[in-house]
Amino acid sequence: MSGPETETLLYLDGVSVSFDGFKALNELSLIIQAGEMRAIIGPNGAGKTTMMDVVTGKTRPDTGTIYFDGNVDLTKLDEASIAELGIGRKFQKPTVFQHHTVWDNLELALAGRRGTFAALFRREGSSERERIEELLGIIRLGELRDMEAANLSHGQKQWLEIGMLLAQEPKLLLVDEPAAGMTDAETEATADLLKEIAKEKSVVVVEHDMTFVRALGVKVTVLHEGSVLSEGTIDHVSEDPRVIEVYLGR
Amino acid sequence: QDADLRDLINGLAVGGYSETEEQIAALAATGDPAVVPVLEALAEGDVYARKSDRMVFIAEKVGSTYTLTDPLTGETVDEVASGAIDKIKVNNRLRRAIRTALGALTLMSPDAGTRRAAAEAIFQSGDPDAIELIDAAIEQEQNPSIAKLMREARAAAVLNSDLSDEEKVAAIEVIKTRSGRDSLSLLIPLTEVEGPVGAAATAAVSAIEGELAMWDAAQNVWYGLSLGSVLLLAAIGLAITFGVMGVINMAHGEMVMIGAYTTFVVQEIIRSNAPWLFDSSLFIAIPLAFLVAGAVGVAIERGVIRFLYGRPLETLLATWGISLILQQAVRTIFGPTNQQVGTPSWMSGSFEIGLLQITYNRLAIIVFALIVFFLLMAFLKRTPFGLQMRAVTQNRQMASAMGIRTPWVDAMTFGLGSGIAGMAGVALSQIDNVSPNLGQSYIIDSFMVVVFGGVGNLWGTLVGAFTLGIANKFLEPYAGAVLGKILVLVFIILFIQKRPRGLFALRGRAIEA
Amino acid sequence: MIGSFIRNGFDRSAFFVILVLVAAAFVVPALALYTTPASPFHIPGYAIPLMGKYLTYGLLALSVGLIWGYCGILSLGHGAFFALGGYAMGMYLMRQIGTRGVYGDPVLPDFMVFLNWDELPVAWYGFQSFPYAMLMVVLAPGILAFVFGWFAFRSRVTGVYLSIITQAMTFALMLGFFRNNLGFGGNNGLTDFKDILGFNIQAPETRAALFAASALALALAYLICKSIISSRFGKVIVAIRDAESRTRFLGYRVENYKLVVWVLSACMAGIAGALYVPQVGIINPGEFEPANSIEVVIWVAVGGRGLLVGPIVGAIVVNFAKSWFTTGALAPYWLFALGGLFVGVTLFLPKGIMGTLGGGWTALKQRRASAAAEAGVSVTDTDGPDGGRLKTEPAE
Amino acid sequence: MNEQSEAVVAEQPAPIAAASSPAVETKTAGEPILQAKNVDLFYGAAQALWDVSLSAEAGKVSALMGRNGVGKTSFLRAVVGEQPISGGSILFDGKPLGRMAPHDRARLGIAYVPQGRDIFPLLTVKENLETGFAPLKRADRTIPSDIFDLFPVLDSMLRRRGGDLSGGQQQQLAIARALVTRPRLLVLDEPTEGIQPSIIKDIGRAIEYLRDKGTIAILLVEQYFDFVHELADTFAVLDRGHVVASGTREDLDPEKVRRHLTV
Amino acid sequence: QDDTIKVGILHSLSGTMAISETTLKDVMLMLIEEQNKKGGLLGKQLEAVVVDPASDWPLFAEKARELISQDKVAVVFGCWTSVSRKSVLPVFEELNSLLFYPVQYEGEESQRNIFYTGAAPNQQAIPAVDYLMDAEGVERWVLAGTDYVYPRTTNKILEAYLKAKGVAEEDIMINYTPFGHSDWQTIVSDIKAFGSAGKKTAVVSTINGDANVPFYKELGNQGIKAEDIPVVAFSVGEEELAGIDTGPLVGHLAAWNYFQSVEDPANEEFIATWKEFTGNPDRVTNDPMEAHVIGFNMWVKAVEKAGTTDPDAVIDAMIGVTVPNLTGGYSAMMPNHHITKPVLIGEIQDDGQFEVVWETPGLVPGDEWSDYLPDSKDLISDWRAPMSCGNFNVATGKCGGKGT
Ligand SMILES: Nc1ncnc2c1ncn2[C@@H]1O[C@H](COP(=O)(O)OP(=O)(O)OP(=O)(O)O)[C@@H](O)[C@H]1O
Ligand SMILES: Nc1ncnc2c1ncn2[C@@H]1O[C@H](COP(=O)(O)OP(=O)(O)OP(=O)(O)O)[C@@H](O)[C@H]1O
Ligand SMILES: NC(N)=O
Ligand SMILES: [Mg+2]
Ligand SMILES: [Mg+2]
Repeated sequence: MSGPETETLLYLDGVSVSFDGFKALNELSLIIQAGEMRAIIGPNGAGKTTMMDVVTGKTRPDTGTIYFDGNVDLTKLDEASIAELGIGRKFQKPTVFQHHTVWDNLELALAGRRGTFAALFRREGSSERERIEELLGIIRLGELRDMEAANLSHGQKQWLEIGMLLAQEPKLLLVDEPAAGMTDAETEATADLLKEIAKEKSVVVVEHDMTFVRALGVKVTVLHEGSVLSEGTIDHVSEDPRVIEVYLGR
Repeated sequence: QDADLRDLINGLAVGGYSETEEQIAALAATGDPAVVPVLEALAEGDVYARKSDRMVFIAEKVGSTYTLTDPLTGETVDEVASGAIDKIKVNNRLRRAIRTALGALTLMSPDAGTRRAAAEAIFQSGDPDAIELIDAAIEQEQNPSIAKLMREARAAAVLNSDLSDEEKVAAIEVIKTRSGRDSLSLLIPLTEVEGPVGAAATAAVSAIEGELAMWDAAQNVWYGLSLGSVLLLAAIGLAITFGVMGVINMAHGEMVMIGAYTTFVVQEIIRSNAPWLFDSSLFIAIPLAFLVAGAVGVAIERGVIRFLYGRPLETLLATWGISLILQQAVRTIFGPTNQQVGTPSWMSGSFEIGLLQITYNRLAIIVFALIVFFLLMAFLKRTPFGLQMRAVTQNRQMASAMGIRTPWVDAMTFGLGSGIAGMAGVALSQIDNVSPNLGQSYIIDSFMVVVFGGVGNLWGTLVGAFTLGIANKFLEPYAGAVLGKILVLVFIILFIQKRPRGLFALRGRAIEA
Repeated sequence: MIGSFIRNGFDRSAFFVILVLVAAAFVVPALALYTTPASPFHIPGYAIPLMGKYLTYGLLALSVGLIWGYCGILSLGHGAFFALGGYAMGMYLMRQIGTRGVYGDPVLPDFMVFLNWDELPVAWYGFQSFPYAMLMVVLAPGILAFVFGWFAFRSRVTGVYLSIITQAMTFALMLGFFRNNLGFGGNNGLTDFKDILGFNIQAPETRAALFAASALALALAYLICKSIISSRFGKVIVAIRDAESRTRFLGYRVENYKLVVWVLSACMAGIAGALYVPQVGIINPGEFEPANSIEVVIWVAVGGRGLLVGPIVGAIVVNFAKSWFTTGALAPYWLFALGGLFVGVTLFLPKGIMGTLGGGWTALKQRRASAAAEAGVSVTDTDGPDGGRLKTEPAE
Repeated sequence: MNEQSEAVVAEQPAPIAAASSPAVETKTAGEPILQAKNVDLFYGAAQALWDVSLSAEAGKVSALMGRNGVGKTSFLRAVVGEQPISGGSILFDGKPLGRMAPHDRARLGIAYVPQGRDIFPLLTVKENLETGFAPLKRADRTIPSDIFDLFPVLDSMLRRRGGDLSGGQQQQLAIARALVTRPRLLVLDEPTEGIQPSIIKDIGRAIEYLRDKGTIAILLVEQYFDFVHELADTFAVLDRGHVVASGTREDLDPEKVRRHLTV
Repeated sequence: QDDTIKVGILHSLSGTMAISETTLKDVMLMLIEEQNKKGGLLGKQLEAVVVDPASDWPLFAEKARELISQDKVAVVFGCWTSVSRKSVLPVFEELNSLLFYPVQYEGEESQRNIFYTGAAPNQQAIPAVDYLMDAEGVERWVLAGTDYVYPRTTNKILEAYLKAKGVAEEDIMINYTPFGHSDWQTIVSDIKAFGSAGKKTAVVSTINGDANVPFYKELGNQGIKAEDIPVVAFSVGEEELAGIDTGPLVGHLAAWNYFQSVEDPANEEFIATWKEFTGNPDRVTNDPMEAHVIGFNMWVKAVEKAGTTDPDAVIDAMIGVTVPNLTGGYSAMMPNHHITKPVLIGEIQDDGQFEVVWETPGLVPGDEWSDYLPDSKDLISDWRAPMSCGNFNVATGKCGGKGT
């Protein structure tokens, strides 16, 4: 099969995943253009996280094709290769390196060569330090730079993980519920941050916070039972009776 | 005539083994059933010569003296100190001679069991002199299975005689129907013979061997199941303390050992206080071993392990220390040597299904292992405690917040795993040494089984144990015991590459990283 | 590049440890050889190989501490690498015996002669050469580790599964080496060595030199380990330890990182074995016993696995205790003392001896305060990449 | 009330709040079930809570708000007994809890829905719910009838392993599980996190339903202001471990509170 | 200068070998106590120095070094397994001290500092095979052993011996099992199969230690009786039998140089002292214990003869020393540092004791270099001056094996 056209960054077609007979993804098709930001919403259990799992190599799809950046077949690659291609991810449950300091967490995530040899002999340069300082500023954890990540509060871990995602400088950011556990003000700040990033990169955001999604102001895809239920602007989908029925509620 | 017999009997005390053997043959040749008691006693090593007059008696030790019984009349004759008599020594050769002699003498016995044994003895010895006797016995025999045995015995005797080739070929046919190893041992030497006898023997041998090969495969399965059940028993407690609780329990083997020593103590008490209970000793030991090992387990959990939850690797260090202490404690209390644990009579010996030989102790252990397994399974799946136990081991803090008394559940769980190990010790005391090292010999196998089967999954432990048992027993005949074991280990290593979380891996997003 | 690599690791504590080891390498032999027994500084001759043995155990423990403490790989089979290094050295030493064996066979070691071997097995070729033997000291364990690790890490065998198959590996090797017909001397192993590089192996000077070599090897290994853990590489392996799968999502090839430390650690263990053998005078399959490997892990835990000096100190303390307890009237009860030591350390020095000394009292207090927090093993994170894995690491 | 409800239990599952509680006396609404006085809490040398006082009454929702890392979770952990306090006291039914273990607190009627849900991953949904039986009398060991009305998705997933559920499903399970213990004090840590809007509304309705029973005190930590605004009867705002604002709904000045929540 | 003479005891008190070796430590303590009651040695009291090498072979060497260098013991009694002896051998050579080794072993060794008071293969294995051939008419042989050096070597010797006696290759089955092997089902049934070829079959067992109990239990359960297929064992003594119900085993055999049941005044006295010393009327005695008794008495005698505990003097004085053994004869130390011993074949009784069914007419001197191994048949050992050589080649006339 030849790869899809070049404008497309991420291309999912007919992807299905099932667990013990339960279909988490059902013939899901989705296209993300280069430089696009996309919001994905959908009921709990719709398969949003599973979709990210499939893209990042954590879960192998039972059927379907996934192409990245033209014609790289992601279903054949492992997690590390996919990450190296430039796909970064923030997990729904913040996952950071508990025994590393905030600083080291960011350092590990910094873009750069990942080989063992390079890691053994490379020294941290001043440009790297500057970049980390900059990130610490963005995620407002400057004061906690030397704290072990294990001791951060839930929300602080969320921020740290966002920082790590930024540090990776990926082409495509998959962001799973970045605003969960944040105050309204922080949620706003997160939305601004993502919009800023989306100027250069492609971003896929999963969120349940409608205010946040609205603030992003981008095309919204609604997933339900493993496939796309509705797609369009936030206003369009908010009025879709099926979306109201299964997701927004009355 | 009695006087002649008496002389023959006294002759048993003259000379060495060869002379005694001749004398036994002479006694047998009398054909007089009156000599049976003395021959039986001789086989048991109960026949003595009085030093003063070289008269031979059956002697029984009563207290510190011996009571002498006249071998012919059965009357008590004398009571003497041990210094006044000489034992008439028997060795294996003499025992064989006695068996043959008794065979001929007891063929007509009214007791069916004795006749069966007599026929069996003649079959074993193949004594051609017995042919006439057997012919007579076959005439009279009512019991068809004994008659068959007698015909086989006769055939065996015929093969050793100088009768005609036709007779021998006919005898070979009879023996061929018997199958089994002892038939082979009769027939194989004949395959060398020229002529029709050799041909018939060769044919019979290959027929029997073909049949044996089939049974051998079945026998191997049985051995595998049996080894598997031992592995299962050894591992099942660990499946709780390690598999469910996550404690790397290096003292598991010592819990097994404690169970075995409990059995020993129970038997000692029974031996000195209530010998008639001996056959039930294991039934008394099983609950006691559960309680003793369980109590030790609870003490270990309360004293040490509970400070280590959330640090499972440290439990390795602590339980290793505990295991050293327990080993040495047992060594100090009971001494370093093996202790004798007896086998109840109902667990001794074996029976046959076709050519499949099944030993009672192994059968008992398989049954016991399965009972323990399914009881435990039911306990964990069907009782509130089982649920609480699983909750606590999955998330101790949340379980506590749900109102589960985690300290109690932890102690009971560890106690349960230890108690089960203790019960395993009762069973293992029946097939292995009861020594302070007992636990060490099972600990590695136990971990292999639990991990191979998949940590946290009891079914995995069950299937893992039997798989490894059977694999081992199928490899052993070809590779030998040592290489067989190595191959099983290599198999485990390779298998884990294929299934990095064991045979019955727990799946689901909670587990998969 | 190498220079900066080393400079990375060479901080004050490293300087101190290396200073102590290097000083020991020179001072101890000098005190043993050039003082009279009357002198208060005299070190008796028999103590030298004993201390040398402790140091080689220290090196072995360091190799385990590196992979366990920093990469979360709990090897219950490191004794296998140690033993292989030991056998490589032992084979060299056997070949040096030449015609001085009891049968006077110039080529075949004694045990081959009386079991009627006609010629030297292929595996023994080349071992008469010291450089070749030294190469094998590193290669034999290195290659085994590489093959084992290549498969295991690629298959993502982790946690206890990995631990148990390492145990299966050493157990299988033990059974194999027990077999006489494998050609390594069966259960008696290799003994009765005469000389090494032409020097009498029993001469005090040779002993002193072996001691010094052990101390220097340990110092060098320590420096290398220290540099590794101070580098980016070190941070990556710690990240792997704490959240293996998360590390993958950052683009690191976890299996390669693991393989590098694993093989390196195995080679270190092999070198330890090679230094051990001439000092104790025997190598036999007992070294492959799973219990031995477990003991090494115990040393590491006793010393403290979060630090590099921890394993070294642990190995020395436990083995010194073992030497000390096994003598005298209490000898029959020494297991109580040793067992008690292990239990005591876990309960009262949860970070091991060095961890506790190093962390000082603040650490201890902090522990107390957050004891409740640590009691929980969190297994519910389902959405993270390492979601729900039974965390084998303390939440501290 | 006790006798009557037990009689009901024998025949059919009792509704959440109707079951007998182990407490001697049922407090009437208005008297605080939980009272925290001047609580200080440390992580090692670092102080996370300073002199925090707060109370929760039956039939009322008490909300605790604040930015990330100000100590909200820490306070809840102190209430349920997971983290010891080093100053002040926490009273339940007027009696100090002291260093009482979490499981004993659960027996008093404190139920906890933690941040991050802490579902038992390998237990089925049904078994997860049944862990709530532990502090109950044998007769009360049923799953309250109204739980599946509140969270119908759970009913269809009873045999699924808890750990396999999606984040939002787990959140619902966590609340349901807490309700099985028939609590008198329900402690919720950010229950809307990761939940789809319609279910947030459901949870809001569930909390209202429970509040309206009048027997349960609800202590709610939440950052989602509108949600709190609709539900809370009283509120407190934490900043860096200090209570910086508190009062009843009437006192709640959205602007003032928002200021404390802003970065 | 020292007011006591120190005697080192180097037996494992923990680990896998404790089961066998602890008893030997106890017997040494008893002998030393008895000697002290008799007034000690050279006017000094003896003092036991006990160490625990913990079944750890390198630790044996370390402890030996410690005993000799630090504790300055005059002599060491110790070791059980061959590997432990091999481990300490260079230490005794280097530090020039004495070791008495009390266990039957594979031979192929003679070292100036070591005195071998256990049996060499010709003092145990060969007579046992002779007995089975002559008295039982055995024609088919199973050589079953634990896979280590002692069984391997012994079986090599036996194989050569049997073949020399005309036994065909296919009438010999050799089987090895790992240490501590506990599942004997397959092997016992293989033995049964092997024994069903119509020729009288016997098992020669060099199965070691712990593996014996399950082996015999399996034999009993599968109904292999001694009359059909007798087993003669070289490592099963009274101590091992104490752990089994011997009922089903009656008639199986063991070959040793001593049995507790031998009626002899010296033995009876020894048994009585032992039971009193241990305070346990059920404690049994066994062959390695007797070896220590002999070794200890020989050493005492040699020290008295030399008038000093100086190793060189004692080593020289040892040769030719004769002391009574416990079975009614006198054992002498030969120039090859092995001793003369009677060989007894005993049958297991149901009380866990052995009854002697055969014994060699006289004492057999231990042959360190087997006549049945091609490379050792030309070797002899003689530690007397001027030869003073452990591996003298009578063919080349040189010391040092076969030479070049
Ligand atoms: N490993 C697994 N085993 C079994 N079921 C699974 C597994 N992973 C996901 N599921 C199921 O697949 C469905 C989709 O889950 P997913 O986590 O993708 O949902 P989601 O859309 O991210 O939901 P939420 O918004 O609540 O996070 C859920 O019903 C979940 O129970
Ligand atoms: N175990 C711990 N050890 C040390 N410090 C901790 C620990 N847990 C939390 N902290 C610190 O205490 C402070 C309060 O944490 P807490 O979890 O209570 O915050 P929170 O208000 O719940 O925040 P969020 O809204 O992000 O969940 C934080 O700054 C955090 O870094
Ligand atoms: N020497 C022995 N029996 O190992
Ligand atoms: Mg999700
Ligand atoms: Mg919080």
